[in-house]
Amino acid sequence: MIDPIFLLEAAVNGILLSGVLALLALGLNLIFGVVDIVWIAYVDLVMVCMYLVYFLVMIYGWPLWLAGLASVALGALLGLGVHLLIITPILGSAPVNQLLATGGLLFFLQSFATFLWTTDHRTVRLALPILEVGGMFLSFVRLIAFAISLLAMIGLWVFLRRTYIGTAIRAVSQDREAMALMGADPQRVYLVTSAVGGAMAGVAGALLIIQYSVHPFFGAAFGPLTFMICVLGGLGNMVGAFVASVVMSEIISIGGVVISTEMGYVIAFVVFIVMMFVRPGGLLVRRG
Amino acid sequence: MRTLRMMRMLLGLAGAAALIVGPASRVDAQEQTIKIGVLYDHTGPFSAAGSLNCWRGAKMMIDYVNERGGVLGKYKIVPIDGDSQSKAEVAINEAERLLNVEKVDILAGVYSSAHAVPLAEKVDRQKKFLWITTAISSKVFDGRNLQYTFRPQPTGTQFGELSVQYIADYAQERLKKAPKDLRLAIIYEDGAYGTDVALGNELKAKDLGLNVVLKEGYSINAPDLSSLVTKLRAARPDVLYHTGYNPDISLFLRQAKEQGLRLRAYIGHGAGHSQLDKLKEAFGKDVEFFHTLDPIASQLLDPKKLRPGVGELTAEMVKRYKAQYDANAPTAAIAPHVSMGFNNLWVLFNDVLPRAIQKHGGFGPDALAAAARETDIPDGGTMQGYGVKFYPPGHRFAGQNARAFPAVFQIIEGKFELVYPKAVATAPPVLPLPASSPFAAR
Amino acid sequence: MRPGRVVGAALLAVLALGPVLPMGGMRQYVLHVLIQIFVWSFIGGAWSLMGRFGLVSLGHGAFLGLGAYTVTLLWNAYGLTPWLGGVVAAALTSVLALVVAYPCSRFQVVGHYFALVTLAVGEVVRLLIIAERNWTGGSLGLSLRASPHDSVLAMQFADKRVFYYASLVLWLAGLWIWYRVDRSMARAAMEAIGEDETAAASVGIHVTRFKMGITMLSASLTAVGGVAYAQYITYVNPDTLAGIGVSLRIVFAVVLGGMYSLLGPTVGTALTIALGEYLRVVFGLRLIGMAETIYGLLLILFIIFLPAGIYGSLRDVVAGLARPARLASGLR
Amino acid sequence: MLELRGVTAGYGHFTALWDVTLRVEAGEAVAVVGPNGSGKTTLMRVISGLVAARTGELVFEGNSLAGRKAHEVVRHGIAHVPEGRRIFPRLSVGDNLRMGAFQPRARQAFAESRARVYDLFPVLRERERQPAGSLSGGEQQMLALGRALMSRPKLILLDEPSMGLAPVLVLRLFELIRRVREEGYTILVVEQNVRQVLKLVDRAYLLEVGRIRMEGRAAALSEQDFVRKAYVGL
Repeated sequence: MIDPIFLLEAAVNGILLSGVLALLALGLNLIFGVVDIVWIAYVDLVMVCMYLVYFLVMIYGWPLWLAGLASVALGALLGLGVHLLIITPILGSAPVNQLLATGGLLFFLQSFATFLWTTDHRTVRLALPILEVGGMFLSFVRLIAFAISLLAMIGLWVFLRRTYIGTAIRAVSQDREAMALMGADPQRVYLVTSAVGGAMAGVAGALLIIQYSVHPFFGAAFGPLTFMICVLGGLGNMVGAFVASVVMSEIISIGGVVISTEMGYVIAFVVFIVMMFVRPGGLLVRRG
Repeated sequence: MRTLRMMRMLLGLAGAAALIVGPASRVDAQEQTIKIGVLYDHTGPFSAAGSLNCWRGAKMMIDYVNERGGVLGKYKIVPIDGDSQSKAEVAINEAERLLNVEKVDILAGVYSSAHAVPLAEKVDRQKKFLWITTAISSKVFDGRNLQYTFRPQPTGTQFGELSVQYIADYAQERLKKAPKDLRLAIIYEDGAYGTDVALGNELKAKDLGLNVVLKEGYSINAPDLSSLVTKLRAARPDVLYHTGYNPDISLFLRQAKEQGLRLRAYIGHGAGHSQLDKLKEAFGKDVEFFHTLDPIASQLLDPKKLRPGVGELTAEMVKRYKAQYDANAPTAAIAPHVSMGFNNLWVLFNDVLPRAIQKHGGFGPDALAAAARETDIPDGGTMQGYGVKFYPPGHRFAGQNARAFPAVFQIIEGKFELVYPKAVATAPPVLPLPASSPFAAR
Repeated sequence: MRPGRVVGAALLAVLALGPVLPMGGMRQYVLHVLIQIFVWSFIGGAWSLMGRFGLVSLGHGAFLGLGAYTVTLLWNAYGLTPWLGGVVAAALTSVLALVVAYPCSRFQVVGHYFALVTLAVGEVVRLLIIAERNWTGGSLGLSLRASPHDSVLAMQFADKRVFYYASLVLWLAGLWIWYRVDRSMARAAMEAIGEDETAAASVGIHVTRFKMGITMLSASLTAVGGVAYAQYITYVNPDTLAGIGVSLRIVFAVVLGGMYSLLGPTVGTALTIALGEYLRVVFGLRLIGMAETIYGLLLILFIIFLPAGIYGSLRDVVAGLARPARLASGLR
Repeated sequence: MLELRGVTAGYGHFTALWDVTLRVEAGEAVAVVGPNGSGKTTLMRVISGLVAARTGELVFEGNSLAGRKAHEVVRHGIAHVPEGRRIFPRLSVGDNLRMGAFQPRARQAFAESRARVYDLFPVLRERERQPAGSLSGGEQQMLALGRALMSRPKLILLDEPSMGLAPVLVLRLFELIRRVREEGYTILVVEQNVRQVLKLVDRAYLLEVGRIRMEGRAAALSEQDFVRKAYVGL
């Protein structure tokens, strides 16, 4: 039997992991919810942003915060680019084609990154303190990531609920055609959405590069989990995505300690599948 | 006597088969070029994890031989490169292409044990010659009685056994505990490589009566290893045995540090743990006093302990590596993978091929296999210190080099120092982890 | 119709004679690539049985892996012949398909949601294979225990030509099944479901039953494809036979070729495999990563500009030239 | 005010409208009636720019609308209340109205427009903070109408406003539309409820299988077999 203190530690680790997952899920969920297309390559955009921060900080010696801002800008640009070049031509296609076009982008980004930067994994080394609380250790970096993802969640919530363009984004996600009849160009709303979603990828990139090594296949480890968190949270529902991140991370973390690392993920995925049947609208929405 | 008759019979059978397959190699012999398929991973995660360095070593050796007029002064080596892309199915496709389209006489290389296991079986069935420079899993040979596959490289199980022996030897003296009172934890990537090393750890620990408190595998693609760290903390090991590639060990070390994992010794086994530059880039001084096991990176060996002439080759390798790939690399930091590619091909070009041509009439698979079986290089006869003598057909590990051995290295003052076996050691080990290490037990 | 039949017969004849055609030294390699094309086309065809009715599965890796592992484990541990093992594998896979598809149908999990649920199923199977490493070999994978000599019972042959003909037959069988399903009574019904679920339900079609049937058929055929692949490669591995990578690969090939036509999956599979091999050989070690980059780029371009798939689009163009009137009536 | 000449339109290979010519004068209320599938909705979508006309001319107040996208057409002063109301169910009533005034000119006059809509439909003021999806069918139709008014249109296109409403509500709805009309808006309405709609409008067109079959003043038409034809579709 495992010592309860370590279960507690696992729970805390779960919370910290949820910060990482929420960062990845929030932007994707915005895009997924509004444009109704799963960007399979979303985490690979994050990967590109991570490379940017790496190069700016380690090679050109920029301060991290400035590199982070650059990463946000690059993310927004990438979001715009993906929407204009890939999503726009296939808006009317069958869902499977939409899924696969972004899947092709995934292949493209992974191999182009290999081509440009080789498969070396790169790390930004950052000496941040580690907090020790009652025999447990908390990584400062992860705490920051968690705090920023919490802020991002609140920020996006306010953006969608309290601003005019945010409301328009929600309206488009509910009925694209009706919003066109109001005089809104859906394409422009989509562009704003993709840019904001892309900027979130930039935020995620800046925070992940100080926790993980970046390499061209970075996206593979997180991709599937990120999609599932979006759906579990409810499309376009920022609070839901955050809650889903916490739920999935806790299952992964505690399951990993009690059984084994893989079984933690197995349980998380099974929970996802079952939740799809029980609460298809997301964790926070009752069937009905 | 009996083995001899059996060998002759096998050779006859194989010869007959070779006639059916086609007399390609005999034609090539007249042209005096030897085509060699060089199969490594140039893309995908394995390439940065050491495969590329192996290829560099192999490439430098081929250039070296050709510059000196080729094998026996007249057979030029024509390398044909293949890229396994870090995927087993691509490795198989590339092997098919190299063997059947490019018609290479020899297939050499193979970084990943996950590729070597299926490849060896398939290539051997086609009765083609395979020379494995890097992949270490003992499963490549175990009980399969391969006839055309040879590997001068030590096996993973040997890695695992040696590292446990090392700790057992120093337990009382340095760790102030009887070996049986030590708590060992074994974690490993669950591919061919990690599994094999971990098995060696476990077997040796059992053998010596050491106490393994945790043995757990993980997948190299796991996005988070914090639960593994928590489990380790709960198990309170003195010594951690870890076998992994690179992004995964970086992730593990980072999370281990963040979560306050405390140890008295940390022992990695090659691959990611041997990439000093990567480790230092990510962790700086934190990796000081970590161990790794590998066949000895040639430049770390004292040339005086080797056979005459071998030391000069090492100097050649270092010179070429700096000229072609990394002018600023400290000599000691050149990864052992470079040596594996360089040295193990040297054994092929310098020992096996000449004998095959002079004594067995060419460099078809059978001539090569016959020549390889006669290889008998004493200890100290290669750049990595070990000798070469392959287990004979019928042996459980037929084709594996019986004389290969790895060695234990420790990062001391930012450099790899050879600390075990004691006979070849260049420095005494630092055990337990001193208090300056963030991982040191308090 | 007649010229089509002649072309088909000629093509078949060429394929049947494949192993004896003069190819110089390329034979072994060409056969190797063709065997892969046949097996993966068969699997792609199995996928398209579901895909064309709007059931876009990203979890066929699960069926593939379950099939391949079942047979390999049964053979390695109990020496059970793959012929029987294959039946067990297909049965197990059908059960898994049922367990997933029934609630999906019952709770109306469709579209992206269906894709993501199946994706999760694929991951669950892959991770279970890895987690149960003590008997599945984990990420290391599993080698098929070699039989001492060629054996029909063990389905192991040293000569590629045997596998070539076996996979050719498998592929033809796949086409035949596809054709039968296409022609059967279920066709109209299923298409109605693809268009509009409530409308189909209201005209009295038992939606759930049809969905179950087609899903189980698709899954068990995929398992058979997995068995064939494992027997040929003699090695199974969770990353090549389960999980997202392989699932996406199947879907890509089929959508690229066109999932609404008999030969679409084959055209797509042949093209992706040939393209992958070609680019790798052409680029070799120059411009590392470029080959795959071009591959990804081509996939995107094909999907944007040929949404009905290569074969599908081509056929539309030909049909459009021949009978423009019929097309108009085909659409609402 | 609005004039269509020889408009043909459809989806893909299918043609839904054949050579339609139609005219709406300023201040008029005009109905288009016809059986299911006769192309009425397509006609509305062509005018509002959701479907592009293949041939023919569309002129609104002297400006050609040909090739304009839906969001551009709104700026010319045409508001389209689509079939099935199409309100934003998870937005509040107030936000729905705010979205109605999306285009800059309308946004400036937002407060004034909203006051007018609330005067017309007081129930919407009471429900301002509720999600629109929680409204009853009749209230949702009011919201759809109110939302259309927020864009300060000159011409309102109403597509099947009575669809899905109980008969008693239909009467009330037509009463509301009459009041909207009295505010000075020009209206083009598509309806299956021929008897009621003919009481509301000045003129009407009969559309059948994509072609205009009949046209005339409402008062004259209602006495012919027009009604029967529209129902049965002969």
